[in-house]
Amino acid sequence: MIASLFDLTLCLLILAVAGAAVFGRAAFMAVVFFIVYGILIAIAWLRLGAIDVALAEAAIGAGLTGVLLLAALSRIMRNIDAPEPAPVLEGKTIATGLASLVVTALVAHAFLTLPEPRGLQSRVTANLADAGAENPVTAVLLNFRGWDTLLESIVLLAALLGVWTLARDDAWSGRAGLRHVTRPGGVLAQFGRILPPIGLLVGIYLVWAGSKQPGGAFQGGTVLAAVWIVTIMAGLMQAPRVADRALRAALVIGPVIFLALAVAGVFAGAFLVFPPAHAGWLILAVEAVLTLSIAATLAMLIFGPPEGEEKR
Amino acid sequence: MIAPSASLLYGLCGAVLIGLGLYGFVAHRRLIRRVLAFNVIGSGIFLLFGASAYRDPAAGADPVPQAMIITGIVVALAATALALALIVAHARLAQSGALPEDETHEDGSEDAP
Amino acid sequence: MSDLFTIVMTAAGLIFFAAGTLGLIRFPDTHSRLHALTKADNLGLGLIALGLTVQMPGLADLFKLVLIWALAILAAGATAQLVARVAAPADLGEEPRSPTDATGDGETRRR
Amino acid sequence: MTDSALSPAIALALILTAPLFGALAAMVTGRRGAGIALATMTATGIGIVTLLVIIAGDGDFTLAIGGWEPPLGIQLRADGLAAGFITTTALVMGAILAVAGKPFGAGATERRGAYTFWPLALLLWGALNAIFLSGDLFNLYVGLELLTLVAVALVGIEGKRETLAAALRYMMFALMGSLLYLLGAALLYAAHGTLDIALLAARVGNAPGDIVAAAAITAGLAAKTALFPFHSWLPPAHSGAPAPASAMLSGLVPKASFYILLRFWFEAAPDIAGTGVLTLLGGLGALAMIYGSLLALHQNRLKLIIAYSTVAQLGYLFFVFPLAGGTSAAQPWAAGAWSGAVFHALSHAMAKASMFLCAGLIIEAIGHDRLPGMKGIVRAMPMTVFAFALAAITLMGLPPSGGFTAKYLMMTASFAAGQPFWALMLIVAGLLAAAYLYRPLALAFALPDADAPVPGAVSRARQAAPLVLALAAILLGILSAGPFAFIRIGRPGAAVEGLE
Repeated sequence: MIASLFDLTLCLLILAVAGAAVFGRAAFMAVVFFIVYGILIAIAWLRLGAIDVALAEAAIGAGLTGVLLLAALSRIMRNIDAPEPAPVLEGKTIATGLASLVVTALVAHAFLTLPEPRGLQSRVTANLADAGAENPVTAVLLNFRGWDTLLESIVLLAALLGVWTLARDDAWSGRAGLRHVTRPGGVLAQFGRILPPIGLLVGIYLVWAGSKQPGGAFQGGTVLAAVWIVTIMAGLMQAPRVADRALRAALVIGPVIFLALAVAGVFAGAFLVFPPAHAGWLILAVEAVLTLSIAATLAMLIFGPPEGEEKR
Repeated sequence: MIAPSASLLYGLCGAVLIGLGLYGFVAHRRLIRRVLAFNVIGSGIFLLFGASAYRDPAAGADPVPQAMIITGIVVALAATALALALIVAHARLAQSGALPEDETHEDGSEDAP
Repeated sequence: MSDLFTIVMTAAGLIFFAAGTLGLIRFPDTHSRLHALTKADNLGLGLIALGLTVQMPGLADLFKLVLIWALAILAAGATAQLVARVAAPADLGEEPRSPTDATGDGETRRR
Repeated sequence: MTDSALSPAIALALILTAPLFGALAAMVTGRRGAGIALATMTATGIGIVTLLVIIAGDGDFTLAIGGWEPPLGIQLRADGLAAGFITTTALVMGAILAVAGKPFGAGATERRGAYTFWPLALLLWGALNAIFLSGDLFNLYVGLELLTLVAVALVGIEGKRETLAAALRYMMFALMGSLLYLLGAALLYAAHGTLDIALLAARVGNAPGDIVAAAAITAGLAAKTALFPFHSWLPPAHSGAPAPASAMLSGLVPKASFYILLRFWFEAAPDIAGTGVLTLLGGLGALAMIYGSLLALHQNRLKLIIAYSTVAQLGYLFFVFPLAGGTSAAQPWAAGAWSGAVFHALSHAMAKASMFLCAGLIIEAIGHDRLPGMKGIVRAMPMTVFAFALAAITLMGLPPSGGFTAKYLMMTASFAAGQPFWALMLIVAGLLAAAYLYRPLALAFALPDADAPVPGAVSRARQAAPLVLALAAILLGILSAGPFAFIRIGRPGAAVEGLE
C-alpha cells in the first residue's frame, strides 16, 4: 500500500530516536531511548503486516532487552566510580562515519535493485492444511522450519549456561541475581499482587491463540517470564537457587520434548515429522512445553548469575 | 515524484539504521553502548528483511521471513544477555566498562594502541 | 456523528499529552515533572481511549481497550511512585541515599 | 541393513540429537557430566558409523526435515565432506572429553566449572554436527550462533580478568560477524525467495544484491574464522581458556565457519567472484600465515605459541579460494586444491587439539606454561612429548602426515594453475611452523636444571588421548587414498574430475 504520511513520520521518528540512543551522552538516557525505539519498531512491524513480529519485537526486542540493559547498567555503575569518559574517539570518527555511509549506500542500493518478489506465501498457504496451525507464521515456525526453532530454544539455554558460568565460585550455591528490597505494604508489593493474575491470563492466551491468530510460544513465554520477575521483585517469592532441581527440569523440558518428537519422527520416515492427522495437538503440546522453558530461561537470564554473600 | 510504497520506505529506514548502528558499534568504547548499537543494527537488518517480504501487499506479508525474524530476535536477545553478563563480570574485576585496549587514562590521553 | 466524537476526544487527549510534555521540559525538579506527567498523560490517555470506544466493532474489542487503559494507568501510577521514592532525597537537597538504606522500595542490593 | 529408507534418517537423527540430549541431561543432573558425555559418545559413534557405511555404499543423500521439500522446508545434506568433518569432530571431542575427565570431574559438592563445562562441550558438539549437516543458510546462522555463544562461554569459564577481557573481545567480533552474515542471508532470501544452498546455486547471478550479500557473508564468516584483519581476538581467547576448551576452540570452532564458506563459495554461489576477490582472500590468508608465524616465534608461553600457530594455519586454508574458486567450469587442478584444503582442515583439527591437550597435561605437571619450565619434561611425560612431536610434524606438513598430503595437493594445484606464489607461501609456512615448534620441543628434550622441581605425575590413560589424536593425524597422511576418495563423494560435478 502506498506509504502514508504516518509511515513517513514514523520512520523519521525511528531514525531520530535511534540517533539519540546511539549518540546520547549519558548511558542511562541512551538505554531509555533504546526502549522507546523498540516500541516504535514494533509499530513499524504492524505497518508491514507482521503482527507476530510486532508482538515479539515489543516483548523481546524492546521489553526484555531494555530490562537487560538497565540491569547491566545499574550493576556496572556499582563497580565503576570512574566518570563518564568522552563517548566517542575523535580520531576514528571520520573514518567510521564514512565506512558506515558506504555500508548504508551499498545496502540501500542492494535493496532498491531487488528483483520481483518471489515470496513463499502461496506455497505456505497451499501446505497450511496439514501443517496443524492456521496461523501461517506459527506453521512455519513450528512445522516447516521446526528445526530452526528447536535450535533457537537451545541457543537460549546456551546463553543461560554462559551467564551461569560467569558466577563466582563461592557464589555458586547462592540464589540467582541481586536481592530485591521491597517494603511489605509498599507500592511495588501491591503492584506485584495485582499484575500476575492478568499477566498469566494474557500469557497463556497468547500461546493458545498462537495457532490461529498472531501469538505463540516466544511472545507468550516472554509475558510469563515478566510475571515471574514482577512477583519476585515484589518480594512475594525468592529467586530460585541454581541447583534447584525443579528449576532445571523446567528449563530443559521444552527442548527435550521437542527433540524427542524430532527423533520419534524418524519412524514416520523423516526427521522432525508432524504427521498431518495429529499435527494440530502435537504443535500445541510442543508450544505449551516450549513456553514453560522459554519463560523460565528468559526470567533466569534477567536475574543473572547467582550472587553469593557480599564480603564487605 | 511517485508515492513510494510503504515497504520501500521501511526498507530504506532499515538500511539507515544499519549504518547508524555500525557507526555506534565501532566508535563507542564503552561496551554497553556497543551492545546497544548491536541491537540497533540487528533491528535494522530485520526491518529491511521484513520490508522486502511485504513488497507486494496483495499477496500479504510472506510468513517465512516473519518466522526467521522472530527466531533472529530471540537469538539476538540471547547474544545480548550473554554479552551484558560478560561486561558486568569484567567490570566487577577490572573496574572498567571498556576493553583494556580501549581504556583512556584519567587525563583522557589515549594509551598506546 | 461517532467519528466527530472520536475526533474531538482524541484532539482533547492530544492537548493534554502536549501539556504533559511541556511540563516535563519546563519544570525544575523530578517531583514536579512527575506531577505534570502523571496528571496530563493519564488524562490524555483516558480521553483518547474514550474517543476510540465508539470505533470498536464488538464488545470483546471494547473490553480489550478498557483493559489496555487500566493496565497503562496501573503501570504509570506504580512507576511514578517508585521514581518519586528514589528521587525524594535529591529533591529535598540531601545527598542520594546509600544502597544499604533499608527504606528503599524496589531497589536491588547484593545478597 | 534394515529398510534402507529408514537408516539414513536414523543415522542423521542420532548424530544431530545425541549431543543435544546429552547437554540437556548434563544440565539437569549436576554431577554426572562425564558419564553422560560417555553415553553421548557411544550414541553419536553409532550414528556416524551408520552414516559412513551409507555414504560409502550408496553415495551422498539429502533429507528434507519434516518431509517439507525446500524452498519451504530445511534440507539436510549428508555428503563425503560433511561425513569427513563429523567423523573428525567426533574423534577430537572423544579425546578432549577423555582428558577433561579430571580437571572438570565431579567433586563432592557441585562446583561451577565442573557443572557448566559438560553441557557447554556437548552443546558445542551438537552445534558443530548441526552445521556440518545443514543445507540452509538461515539454519546455518542459528547453528553458528549457538556455536559462538558456547565458545565465548568456554573462553570465559575460568573467570579471571584477562580471560573475561579475551571473551569480551571475541564476543564483539562474533556479534559483528553474525550480523554481517544475517544481512547477507536476508538479501539473498529477498532476491531469490529461498535460502537452500542447492536452489540458490541455480538462482544466484551477479546482481548488485547478490554481490553485496556474498561480500557480507564472506566478511562475517572471515571474522569468525579469524582471517587476518579480524584475527586479534583469537590468541588471547584460545590461550586463556583451560586446555580442553582451547583444544575445542582452536581445533573445531573456526573450522565450522570455514566449512560454511566452502559450502557457500563452491555450492551456493560458484560463479559470483571475480579473480580479484579470490586473490584478496588468498592474500589475506598469506598475511595471516606470516603474521601468526612471526608472532608465534617469540612467545614465551606454550599455549600462546599454539594459539598464534592457529592464526597461521587457518590463514593458508584460504588459499583454496584463489586456487579452486571462481568459475564453476571444470578446472583440471580445482579438485586437488579443494581436497587439499579439506585435508588441511581435518588434519589441523586433530593435530591442534592434540597439541593443546598435551600443553594442558604439561601445565598440570609443572603448574605453568612458561617455556623454561618445560626443560627436560620428556623424562617425566614421554607419551605427551611424543604426541606433541607427532602433532608438530603434522602442523609443519612433513611426510607422512595428513598435513603433508594437504600441502602436496595444494602445491601441485598451484603449479598446475600457474600461480606458484601460493606454493611458495606453503613452503614458507612449513619452514616458519618448523621454527616456532622447534623451540618447545628442543626444551622438552634438553637436560633439566639441577634445581628444577620434579613435575607432577599425570596418569598414562589421559596421556594416551592426545597420542591417539596425533596418530590419527599421521594416519590421515599414510592412508590418504581412502579419505581422498571419500570426501569427494557428492562434490558438484565440475570439481570431481581433477588431478587424477
